[in-house]
Amino acid sequence: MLTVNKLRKSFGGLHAVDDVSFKIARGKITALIGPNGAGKTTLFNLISGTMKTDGGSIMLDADDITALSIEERSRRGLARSFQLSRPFRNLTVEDHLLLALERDDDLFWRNIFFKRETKTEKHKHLREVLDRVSLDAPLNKPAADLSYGQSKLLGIAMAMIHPHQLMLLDEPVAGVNPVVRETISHVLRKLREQGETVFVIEHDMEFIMPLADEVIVLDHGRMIAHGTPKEIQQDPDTLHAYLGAQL
Amino acid sequence: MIIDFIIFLLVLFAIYGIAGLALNLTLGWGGLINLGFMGFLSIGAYTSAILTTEYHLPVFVGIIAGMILAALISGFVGILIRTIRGDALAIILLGFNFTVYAIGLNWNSVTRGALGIPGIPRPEFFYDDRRFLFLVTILLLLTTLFLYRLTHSSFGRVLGAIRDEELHARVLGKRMFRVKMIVHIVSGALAGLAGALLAHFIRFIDPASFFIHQLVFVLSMIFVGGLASVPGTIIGAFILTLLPEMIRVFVNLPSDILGAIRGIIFSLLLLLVVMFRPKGILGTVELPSAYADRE
Amino acid sequence: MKNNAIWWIIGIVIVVGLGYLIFNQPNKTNDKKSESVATAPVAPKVVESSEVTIGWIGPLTGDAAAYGIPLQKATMLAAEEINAAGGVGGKKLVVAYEDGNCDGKGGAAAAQKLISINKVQIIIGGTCSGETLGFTPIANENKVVVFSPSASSPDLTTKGGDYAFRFYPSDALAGKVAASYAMDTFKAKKAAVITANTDYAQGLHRVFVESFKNAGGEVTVDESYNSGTTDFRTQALKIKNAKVDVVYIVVQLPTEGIALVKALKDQKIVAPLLTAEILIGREIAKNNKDVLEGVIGFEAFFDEKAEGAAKFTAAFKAKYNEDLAFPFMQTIAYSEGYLFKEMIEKYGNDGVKIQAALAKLTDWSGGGLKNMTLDENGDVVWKSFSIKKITNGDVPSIGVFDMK
Amino acid sequence: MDLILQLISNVLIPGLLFALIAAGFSLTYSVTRVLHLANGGVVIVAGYGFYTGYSLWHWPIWSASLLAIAIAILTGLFINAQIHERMREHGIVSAAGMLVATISVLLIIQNILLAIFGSAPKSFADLQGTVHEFGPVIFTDHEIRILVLIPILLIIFILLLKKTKTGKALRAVADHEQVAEVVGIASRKMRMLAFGISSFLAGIAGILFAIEYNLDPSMGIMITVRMIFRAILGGVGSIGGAILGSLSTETIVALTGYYWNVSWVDFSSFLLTFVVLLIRPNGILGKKKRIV
Repeated sequence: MLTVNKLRKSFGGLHAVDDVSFKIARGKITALIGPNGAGKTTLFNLISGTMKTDGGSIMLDADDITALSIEERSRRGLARSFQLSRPFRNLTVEDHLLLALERDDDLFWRNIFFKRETKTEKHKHLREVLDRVSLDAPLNKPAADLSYGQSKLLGIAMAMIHPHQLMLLDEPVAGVNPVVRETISHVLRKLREQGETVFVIEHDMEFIMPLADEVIVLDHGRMIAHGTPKEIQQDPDTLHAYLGAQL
Repeated sequence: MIIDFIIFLLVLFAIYGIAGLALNLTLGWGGLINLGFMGFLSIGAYTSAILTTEYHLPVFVGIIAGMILAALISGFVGILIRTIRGDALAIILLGFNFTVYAIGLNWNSVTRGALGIPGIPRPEFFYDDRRFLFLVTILLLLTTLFLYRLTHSSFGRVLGAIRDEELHARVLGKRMFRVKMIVHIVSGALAGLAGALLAHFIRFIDPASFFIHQLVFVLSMIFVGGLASVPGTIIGAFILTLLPEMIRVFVNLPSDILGAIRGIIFSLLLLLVVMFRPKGILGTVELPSAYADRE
Repeated sequence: MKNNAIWWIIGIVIVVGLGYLIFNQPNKTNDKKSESVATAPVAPKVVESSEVTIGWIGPLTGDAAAYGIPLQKATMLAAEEINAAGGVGGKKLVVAYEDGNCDGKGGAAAAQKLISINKVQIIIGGTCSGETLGFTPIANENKVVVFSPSASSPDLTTKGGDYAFRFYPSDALAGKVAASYAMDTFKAKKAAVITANTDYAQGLHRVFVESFKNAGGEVTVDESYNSGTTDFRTQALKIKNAKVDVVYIVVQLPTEGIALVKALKDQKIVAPLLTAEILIGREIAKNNKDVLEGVIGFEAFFDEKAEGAAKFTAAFKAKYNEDLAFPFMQTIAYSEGYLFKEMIEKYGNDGVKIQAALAKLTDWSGGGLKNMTLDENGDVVWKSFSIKKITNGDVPSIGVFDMK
Repeated sequence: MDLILQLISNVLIPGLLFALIAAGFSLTYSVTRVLHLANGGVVIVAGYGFYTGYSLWHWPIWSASLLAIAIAILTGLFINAQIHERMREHGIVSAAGMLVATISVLLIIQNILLAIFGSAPKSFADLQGTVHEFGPVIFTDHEIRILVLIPILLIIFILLLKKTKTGKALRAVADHEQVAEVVGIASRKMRMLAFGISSFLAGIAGILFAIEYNLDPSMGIMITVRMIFRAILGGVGSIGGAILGSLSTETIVALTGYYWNVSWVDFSSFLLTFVVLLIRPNGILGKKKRIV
């Protein structure tokens, strides 16, 4: 599904991502773990295009997306949520979901002359997605009024509703209360059942280890381990990297 | 008769209403602080004035040519400022305003420089003020309808997303540059239309008619009326065009500091609105914070 | 969908209503075409009342207020004196002052208000050419006389229509005078011209360059600076290196003029400095004695010592305790009050009759002016210009230059 | 060779004056993120303060200058306290809103000065002094004052920022306000201090400007516009940038003025800023946060 080959990115002298290569299989949940500053979010930025690579290539199924812009990669089926969820301050929950769902909403002529979309069946679909992440906020509620946990759920709902082949989730449970944490783990299980391919950055070991099919460990920008959760838990390099990790 | 003066003011209100909607499209809906806005009005006005006085083309050809040229230049500027962000962008667009002012002032062979262009003809069929009012009211209604549909459609939603969080909008696959270009071109065209109509209504233009003071006038219209609000812009245009002229009717103490006092009242009103009611009367939008791209 | 329908209905109602209201009126096109069509009712003749109202338009805000306010004071003084001496045919003369803020739109708004609300038949003003050109079309259509005390652009009378007049010389004359004076008195072969980028200054600049070249001279430096420029050291250097025989300076704002002359003097430029009216204003010369020493200025000849003009200068000093900032322009603004007093007494407050009388005005004297004649365009045929040289703060006239 | 020397001398006088004004502007921008367009108004307020002291009340130069500087500082602090701080408290911090607010303040200042002092120009011919020749280059007494005074002021100002404790505190707030708060720096006090210093510089520049170029109320806008372009060119937020930006813009102005035509001076200086910004979006020396 996603093949990353000899990816490099450095800021001045610091090698944030140093010669990383791995493959992500379709229909599996792959976790990306590593101590702070290991380059996890940088790797995500390189894949989603928000940062330019210094070397190496990224392939989504057959096409090489290394040179594509953020928009192009997203339209090729890459959905992403943000670590610090950043809702659109002046838009409502419904707007957010419609933005994620629609592909040709930025066309000019179509919007001037064609009738605007019929509300009813769209609403049903949006409501259904919100229920899947059990976010009970009304559709016309301004996103700025959502709580931190709710905006995290909204971020995931947008990633789900966005037509995609691969979902990149950046620390979905960072700083959320236990109830929301439970909901998100429930959502991830359902995603796997539906054969979705999910690539998750997460610090919370208790949360991610039972869920993940495969785990990639990053340390100082280099990939030091890649395997099933059980292998990773005994892997000497990972333990060394975390230095008495709480495993 | 007082009605003639009222009609005169209503024509100005309609023209500045169109200009206000054009500026609100870029500032209120698009989040782009377009301080070079008067430059596009000036391009529309001068194109139409030169074509109708020098080359004696019919007025409507002049107005449409003014719109097209203003739209093209606005698109070109959109491409140029693609990589500049934040406050530097606002200042550079202010610089664009100066560029158009300097060219208007010094390209004597074409724009007659500081002497301006007198004797700009009015359209045959809409010659006197009342018929001209009818023409501009129709154009204002069309612009309002057009902008209402544009901003209340999914295009408007995408534009709002780009205004609030540019990066997040791109991650959702919205083609930001295309959308921004469309906004530049549409806003440029409408500004060109307003400029051309003003030229044909007043029948005389010079570079000074499109300078900083007029920019502050249009800015205060949309800040008082309301950012990103079609009815708000119309109300803002109504208040700002009629109010100062009404003061002129009822208050005419011939003291020599009257002018300065009027200037103070005008800027004070704008300052108070921006400080205490940043959304204006009907505004719905909070523009991105000045600290947004600092963290 | 409901509220959308409502908006549509409102829109259609406005359109139909306006259409009906407007289109059953004949199309009041400009004079030439509409003679045959019954013109729209021209503003009704002034109803007999105890007052006669005339309009005044000029810049009261912005940097052009430096001209507007002094001219306003001159007209105020004239109105006061006329009313003290029994008014106009027994009626009190009221002058409605409007701020045209020196631009086309401002002038048009001010004139529209004066014509439709104060129902004036005469407007003294615009101060700036741009401002005046903004409302000459409206004045012509409403048959209202426009009389500018200071607008100098040739377009005003050539393109301003039959109802535009002025006592102030068109740029065409003042530019020629400066050029021929430079040739005759200083035998100048090479000249430098530095002008403000405004309608007034560019008008003079264009005519000076034309006549200087036709007379065989060569303009080696031709610079026009944007208003708001403060530093002229580079231009002064350029002019010094060009080693010209004479420098013609035309400024719009006195502030820039003083800074320019200072920069030229700092560069020890010895060529004579010629200029137009602005820099030889009495207040300005007095306050900048040493900077402006020796600057020669040209002003349409009007005898300041003549009893009318001297009386005005004294009365102005008494009322506002300040000297005349622009003696010539202010004297015209003052004298126009008396001109219209006579006109209204003879022909009543009627634009059409007064326009006809003004078109044939010959050898009129009044206020501070003597034997003024208007040509067919509404311009004054200025035959002679007074040459004034600033010598230690005073502006004595050193001669009169008669146009051939 | 003379020509080059003369052109350099032409660059120095306006260049240094605007360097002082733009440096103050850059300081306020980097510390408070406010585009202080009203700084041009503070400059002419100082000029008129000096005029009142020196010409109207006939005080000696020094006391008139102190009066002018005091008025300038009070105006600057008043603007910040009553407008920018208040807007921050209300949580209204949109860049567009602040920009419109500063433009309105500038226009209000100009109109107040027009109402009080009238529109006639004020000049200080007797203070300009006699002309001195240094080889091909010519300077009046006053211009020598500018050449000597402003570089010293700028050096002191930069040393103050670099070496003193308050200087470091200012730079900390400029770098990251929240972090500075955590370390115990009262960012509000620092913002007021930034406006105070900037108004002090604007005050001195106002006096020197008024004597050199005379004074009328409508000069405020043109000073502000020139100030912004010079500050942005050098890199907004960096004092060194403001000085460099001002001198390089004046060089372009002198070259365009001499070899082309003075009417295109504003246009060419704007074009320079535009081109530099396209290549380096933060200006020549500008980093996101650097002060010096």
